[in-house]
Amino acid sequence: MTIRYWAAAREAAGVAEERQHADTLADLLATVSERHPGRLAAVLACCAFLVGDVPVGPREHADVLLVDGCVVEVLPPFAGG
Amino acid sequence: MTIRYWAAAREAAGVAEERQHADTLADLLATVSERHPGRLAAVLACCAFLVGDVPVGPREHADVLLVDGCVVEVLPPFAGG
Amino acid sequence: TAGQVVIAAIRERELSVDECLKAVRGPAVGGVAVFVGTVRDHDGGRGVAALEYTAHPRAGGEIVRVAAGVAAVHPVRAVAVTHRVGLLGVDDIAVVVAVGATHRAEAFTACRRLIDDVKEHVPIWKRQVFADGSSEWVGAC
Amino acid sequence: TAGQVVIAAIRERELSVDECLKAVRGPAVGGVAVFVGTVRDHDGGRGVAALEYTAHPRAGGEIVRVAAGVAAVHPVRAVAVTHRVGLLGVDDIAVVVAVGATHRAEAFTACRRLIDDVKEHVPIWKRQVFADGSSEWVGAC
Repeated sequence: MTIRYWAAAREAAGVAEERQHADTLADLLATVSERHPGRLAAVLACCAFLVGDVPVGPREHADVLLVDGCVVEVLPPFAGG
Repeated sequence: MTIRYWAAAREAAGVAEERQHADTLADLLATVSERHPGRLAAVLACCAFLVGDVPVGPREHADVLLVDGCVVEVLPPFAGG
Repeated sequence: TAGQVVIAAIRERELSVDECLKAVRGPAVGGVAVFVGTVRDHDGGRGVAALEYTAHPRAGGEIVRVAAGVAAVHPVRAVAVTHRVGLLGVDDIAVVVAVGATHRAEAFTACRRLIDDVKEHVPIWKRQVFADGSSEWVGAC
Repeated sequence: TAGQVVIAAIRERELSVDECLKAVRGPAVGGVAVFVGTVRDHDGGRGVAALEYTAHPRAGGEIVRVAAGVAAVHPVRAVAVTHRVGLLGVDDIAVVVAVGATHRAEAFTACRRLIDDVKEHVPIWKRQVFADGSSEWVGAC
């Protein structure tokens, strides 16, 4: 599936998006954290996530199953206004 | 002294101002209330007063002594905005 | 540093929201709260055609005193308030209050306080002209 | 009747306070509360030169949803909110919120709620560019 980073997450990852297979959201985040050492892991810790344009909300990341071809979006805390 | 009416007090008195001798504010108000029967007494009951441009505030009207030539102003509750 | 009273005035002519907004904006200001009071076409179920505002000669001094009072006790940068007198039609602007501050919380709090204080302390009255031609002084008990 | 969302939009171009004010005024409106968020020249003691706002594609839908939510639960006549994206300089306007209601209390309460909800629920981020050329995403923990 595709993981798309926004704002501070994009800056920490160094890329706007990348393809990466994983069974659950937790696995995905662990994998990309290793691939992009540095701030990404810390930033991911305070991000919200969309899977297939649906907010993950309070669900445990390990329980969020990912299907091939879906898009995962990484949204840092909002800072509008 | 001169008594000057504003807004609803002016409407109730039927005049903008008038001359009337009185020793205290209480006497003055009683006298003009008689002279202008109708709503004036009721309106005066909820007005604030200035004597010589100084707010009477909470002082008892009977204790507010009036000197000749001073100006007493009758201010209904404010309604700006 | 206390907030600055940039404008505090009673006006015969039409009021401008933009004037008050420009007066309180600035590089150090992050948020401006504005209140615009306008003439409604109804009150207490009756149709209103116009409002006539009258001010006591002391009103000019009082509005400055009230604005300075708010600017002194609230952590804001600048305040501006203009109040209209004369005969106003429906939807005309009767009062504009604007407060600029670093953050929105202080701007809102001071803005609400200022319009409340103006209504409470500034000697202005309004005569309501109803659609049926009758009229009455508002709040005259 | 619930309040009407007259404007709820994310904008690339410069925002207009007058646009939002006009959108919520009306004969039945007695008070309009407006909030204008602008770019400050400092934050946390550091000089700020610019702010760059970025919005997620969902932001357009979210800002409408948030505005409708406020209009539905507050006794107001009309709401308008516009949020700017792109690179803004000091004193530029980043957000305008305006609420028209019969009385000022409801206008203020709904206006504060709307700006708070926009900041909390609309997926927008801002990168702060400091005077020394460095920059950082605000609130990125």
